[in-house]
Amino acid sequence: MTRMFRMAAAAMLLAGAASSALAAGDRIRELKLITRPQAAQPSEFQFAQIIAQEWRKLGLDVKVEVMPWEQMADVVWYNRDKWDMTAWQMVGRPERSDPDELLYNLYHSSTSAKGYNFVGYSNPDYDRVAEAQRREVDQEKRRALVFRAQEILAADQPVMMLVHPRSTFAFDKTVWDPASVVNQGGIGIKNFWTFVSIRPLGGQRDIVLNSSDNVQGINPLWISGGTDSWITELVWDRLLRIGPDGLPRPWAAENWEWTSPTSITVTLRPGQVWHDGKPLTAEDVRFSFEAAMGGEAPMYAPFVRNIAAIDVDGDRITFTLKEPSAAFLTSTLAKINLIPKHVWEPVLADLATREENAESHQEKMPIGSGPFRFVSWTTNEEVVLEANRGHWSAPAADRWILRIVPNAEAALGMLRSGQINFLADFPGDPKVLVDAAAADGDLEVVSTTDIGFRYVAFNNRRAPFGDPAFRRALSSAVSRELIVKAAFKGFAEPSNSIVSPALPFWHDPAVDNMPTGLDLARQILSEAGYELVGGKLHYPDGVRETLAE
Amino acid sequence: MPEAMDASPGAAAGGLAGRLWRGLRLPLGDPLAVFGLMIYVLFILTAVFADQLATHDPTEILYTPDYDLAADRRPGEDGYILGTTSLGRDIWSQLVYGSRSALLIGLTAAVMVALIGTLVGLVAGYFGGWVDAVLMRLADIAFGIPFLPFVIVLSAFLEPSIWNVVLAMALVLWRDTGRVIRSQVLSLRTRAYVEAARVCGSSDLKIVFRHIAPNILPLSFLYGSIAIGWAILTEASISFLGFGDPDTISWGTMLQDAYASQALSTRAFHWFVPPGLCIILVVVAGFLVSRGYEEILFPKLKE
Amino acid sequence: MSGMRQIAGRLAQLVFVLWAVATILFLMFRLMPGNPLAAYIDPTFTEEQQRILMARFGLDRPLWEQYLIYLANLLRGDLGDSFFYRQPVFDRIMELLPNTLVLTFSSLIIAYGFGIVVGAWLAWARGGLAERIVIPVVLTTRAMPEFWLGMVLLAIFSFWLGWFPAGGTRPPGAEYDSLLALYASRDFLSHLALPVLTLAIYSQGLPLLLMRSNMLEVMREDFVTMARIKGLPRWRVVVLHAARNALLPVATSFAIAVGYQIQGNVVVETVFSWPGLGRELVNAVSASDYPLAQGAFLMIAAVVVVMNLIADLLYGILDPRVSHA
Amino acid sequence: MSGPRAGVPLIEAEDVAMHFRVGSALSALVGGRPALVRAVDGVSLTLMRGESVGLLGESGCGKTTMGRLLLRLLRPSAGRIRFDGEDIAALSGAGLRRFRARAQMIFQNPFEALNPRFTIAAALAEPLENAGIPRAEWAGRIERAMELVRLPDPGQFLARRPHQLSGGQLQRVVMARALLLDPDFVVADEPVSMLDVSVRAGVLNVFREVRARLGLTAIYISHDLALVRYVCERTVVMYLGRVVEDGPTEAMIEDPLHPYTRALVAAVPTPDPDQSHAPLPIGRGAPDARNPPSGCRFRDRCPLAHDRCAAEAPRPTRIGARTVYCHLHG
Repeated sequence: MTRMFRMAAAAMLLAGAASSALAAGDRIRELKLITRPQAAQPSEFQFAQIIAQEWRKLGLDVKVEVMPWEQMADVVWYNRDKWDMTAWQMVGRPERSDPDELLYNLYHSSTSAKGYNFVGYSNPDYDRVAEAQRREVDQEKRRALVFRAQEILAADQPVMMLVHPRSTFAFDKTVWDPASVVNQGGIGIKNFWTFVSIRPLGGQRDIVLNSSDNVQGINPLWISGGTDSWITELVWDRLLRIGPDGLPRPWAAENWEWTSPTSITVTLRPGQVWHDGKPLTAEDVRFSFEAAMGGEAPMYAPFVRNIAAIDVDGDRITFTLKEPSAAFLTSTLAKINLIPKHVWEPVLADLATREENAESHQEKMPIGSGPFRFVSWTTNEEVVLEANRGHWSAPAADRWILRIVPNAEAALGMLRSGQINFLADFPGDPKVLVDAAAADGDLEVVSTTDIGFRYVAFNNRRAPFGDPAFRRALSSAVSRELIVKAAFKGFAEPSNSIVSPALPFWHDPAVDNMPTGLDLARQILSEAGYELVGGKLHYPDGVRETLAE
Repeated sequence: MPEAMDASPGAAAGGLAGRLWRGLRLPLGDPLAVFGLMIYVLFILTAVFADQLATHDPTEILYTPDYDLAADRRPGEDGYILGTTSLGRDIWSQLVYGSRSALLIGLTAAVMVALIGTLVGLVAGYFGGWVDAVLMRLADIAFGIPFLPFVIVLSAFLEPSIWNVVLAMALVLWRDTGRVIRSQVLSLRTRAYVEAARVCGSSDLKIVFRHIAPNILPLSFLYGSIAIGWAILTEASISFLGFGDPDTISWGTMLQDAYASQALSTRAFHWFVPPGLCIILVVVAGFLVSRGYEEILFPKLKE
Repeated sequence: MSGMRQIAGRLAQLVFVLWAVATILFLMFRLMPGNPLAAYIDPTFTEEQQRILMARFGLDRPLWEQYLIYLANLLRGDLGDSFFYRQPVFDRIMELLPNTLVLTFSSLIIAYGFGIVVGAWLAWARGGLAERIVIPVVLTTRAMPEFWLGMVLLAIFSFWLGWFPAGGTRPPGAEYDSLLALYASRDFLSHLALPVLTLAIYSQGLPLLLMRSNMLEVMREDFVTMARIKGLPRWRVVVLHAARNALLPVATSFAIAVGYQIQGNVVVETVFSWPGLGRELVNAVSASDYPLAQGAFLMIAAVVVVMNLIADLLYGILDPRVSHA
Repeated sequence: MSGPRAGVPLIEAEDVAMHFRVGSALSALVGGRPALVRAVDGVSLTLMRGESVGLLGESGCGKTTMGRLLLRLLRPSAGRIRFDGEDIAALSGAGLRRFRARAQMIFQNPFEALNPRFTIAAALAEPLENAGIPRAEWAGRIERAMELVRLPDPGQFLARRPHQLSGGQLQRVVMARALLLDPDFVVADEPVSMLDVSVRAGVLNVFREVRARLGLTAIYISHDLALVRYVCERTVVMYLGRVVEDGPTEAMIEDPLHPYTRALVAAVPTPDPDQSHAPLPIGRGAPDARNPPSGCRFRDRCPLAHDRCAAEAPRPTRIGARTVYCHLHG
């Protein structure tokens, strides 16, 4: 008797607890935020901790999961429905000076299944705008579309934009004339233009710079590590180059001309020669683009996919496109390395018969036509280039020597003791660098807002992130000021747009200065129906947790 | 008679703790070893009372109400005993909590190395035959595995965790203990009293644990006390190389943090030196204690 | 005859151990969570491209088949192609191995030279103040994390005093006709100085303590007493008789120390930007370049195993009692 | 005491061999053939209940190995040993425990036969505990055994550890321990060789007395014919792993049949206490168990060896109560 009574009472108690939860919808499950380790990415690790700390104040359970890059990439890229949130980074590359790559690839729904839209954002309005801007060849009209895209994103918050970091570099101003150093918008002073124009003040005429990453390969048909691209840029010329202003400018091609929305003709600059003395011809140019189209250089294939035909007429080369493309100059003509046909033709013919492709072909003596020529490469230690005096834009320095220095402390020490004179890669704390420069007196530090940016991606495919209000609330909960100060030591710009303020023509100032604060976040949540029960955040009325584990 | 009977092996249950204590055979006769033991006691107390000693949560990011990070504070500044890190965490609290992971890693690694090595040595030495052959071939393999690279590889494909170091030590470093103990057991096994125990009906298990094991315990402790230092140093190296556990505060991760934040350039000695000193102290303590055991085992070294 | 058989037996054991290590490595890397090609495959690759790559590295075959291919390749000295560099792993390792060996051997030679002399002196000055000071200092050097010591030396001698370069093996842009020419150059020695000093400080404790205790033991033996009774001066007894006899076990420990040192080099090579095998292993592991990580690991293991073998054989030669056991 | 031959056999060893492998299994893999040491090589031996047999021979002849085989401290490489009709190789579990209680050993070196870490009480309790004797009986049994070996006032020893006792006392403790479980069979392996000459007689007397009183079947291993003569009515002489002669002790001493026995008898000291053992009147070539000579193993030291000795191993020849393995008598 009594036992039965007790059981009934317990059942009633349970029912009561369940019913009170029903009124507010299920409690939101523990959300996991992925970040890379502190050792590899101190800023990222730090902002992930801060953000989790703040979100917990909203009544959410947030777990920070640390994993190395390979594992993170595996989860985020290949298991697109298996994660909640991840810290992420887009790095600044010269070709990202055109907003198309980011606007289209990152958020167009067509790239959601396999491409760059790994967050699974899908908005038909946005798709239309993103498509229109890439076809619009009129700059002003395109700009309006790009602004519109940024406004849609600001409202939808598919990701929580955090900052555009400031890249910080330094050089020895007793060795190099500061006036000859070029600061490229969104990239910083470590760029092609600086290396070509930097002028020695005294007897030291070698640019000695550092990188913390090993050189993977020196290969014009392989997009390998970031450091490698510094070398390829200098050794191999391109038809156009992205100028310090972020816009394409003539280089190996003297000029270009759109003859129709799908046809562009360039004229080759006369008198160019390869490092082995042979002349550079229009045939070489055609060969270079065809090599990228031919399948032996898969990483370059996406950049030439739009080319329907290449025609050569003397030193004029005409590209016929499959469809109009506003970004063709930036992402194709300024991207493809020009390679000598007499060197690569037999190599590619041989590779066509084998499993390997051009990426595993390391030339003993790479031949390009760029302002620097290759001298030597000592494994894990250094790469030496020397000035190509015969180049029409010959550099002022004698040699360009890249030293591999795996850590920030040693790099800074070497800069201060004169063992290197150009700090091209500084993974450490920029504030330390600024202080050191102030104490030293010989060093000049230059920091530039980056095209690249850092953010926290929400998996839009999964509840509760399918709800834009929820995303907006989470995004507004955290002060970007705090992120800038606490994770980046002030060396970053708060950001609410994937188009960097370093690209003033494309950046939409209307989306800047998003209001933030925990109260605002709570208000957005409660307006959208989310409720706090016993200090824990619950879904709006009637919404069930679908992914509870 | 009854009091004499108490000393019989079957009647020892009540004095288990005492027997263990006697089994430890702490090298209390050697002043340096006693100094080492005192260091251990100090760190153990720190680890036990870490909650009371620490002034902050060691992983908490400290910032002021107007979102300024409380970073790079010098010792004493704003009440931070040893200052704060570049990421705004309290160094003193990290140091205190670091003793927990150090001792956790050190002691578990020591137990694993001593336990596995001792068991392997006992079994291989006592039973001989194919068991011995298999175990000793395993030891050969373990001797062929470069330890630090092994930990690195292990950390790479397991999640970063301080336990990787312990696991790697358990998988590899039992070899030294195992071999030495085996050879010791080989010589003990031929002692007449072992045979005598067999004649009077003692099982192998009983012989191993009652007659042989007690004689090799100091040897196990010797290797165990060396393993403590190894484990802590290895954890520090692994953290330094970036394969450490980012969620755990250890002296190794502190050094890595300081190094990555360029404490040397900023002359933040209050950050860089204390964890290094703690590591040195604990490891030296292990050496001193192991020397004490050595002198018990090989008294000829002593004059 | 029995000596030859013993050597043959030890060689068989060496092969067995290397096979076992290679197998363990194979299993570890194949059972690793995550896509083994994550570092290799650009996320923009199509599934078809990924499939082709998997096939190219043989990753689409059953595990046992991969294993057999792997073993067959190993026997031919083919360690595969690095994912990261797209070059044969073997070539790369062979470029880096000499640097690691130079670092290891030069630091150990210095450590042993110093350790033996000071160890002998300590035995001679036994019980004195020197002993009470030196021994704790020696223990402390063993207890220091190597990278910590390296960083301190780097800060003092390179950054502050500017006496030595901070990293690498050569000054920027310097060229040499051969590896030998590089190793013989003064530039190289100045680059070698700090990493060698770091490793030597760490390694001298072992020979020092070993020498001391051996000396103490030998000095108690009859012939030393005899020599002293014969009226030879004390230092001559120590040097000519005791030291010579105490040296043998120290010498055998050298081979083992090489094996230990080469695995510990990983950290110091990283601090001093030394282009060696250890740093390459760390890089390879960080980059998930498992053919390279596997190759570097195997090469280090091979050095360890060979050094263990040499130590064993040396021990057998120097102490004839062992060969009968 | 009835004539031992008339009784029931307690121990029957048939063609027992014990070969040790020297060298590792690994060297076998490489092709080197590991050396075989034939410590015992085809020994047959039967002990009647209550019989006391001396096992005589030089060191290295296999007598100790034989003793350990009989106690199943070693497993023979070939042949069979039966104890009270049961094959001891097949024993396990409870059967083995029963056997352990019935067959005991007295060790050569009393200083090593007791675990130095154990008190005497603990050492004595071990067999009782193993045999599952109720704890209440322990004290009584220990007291009785101590009395048997003439260690009066056991209380004064029990709390001590081995190093606090003299050699004579220790050997009595060892003996007491062997007797605790009322065994049927005891192997005594040179029990007095490590003791001072002054206490030897006492220990030996205790052994003789106890054996007689309990009717123990015993094997007394020794290289000293004089001691064997004092303790055993029958003697088995071993040489390089084989039996060379087996028979009543007195008869053997009076008329040794085998040249080796003859040499041993000749070496027995005269009653003159000043004269120690005479050297064996045979060559000193130390026998090597790894490479025993063909045919008769003794032939390379035998003054009477002839061609046949090298060609074939001698078969046992029975001469009265005695058996001899020699071509001279074949």
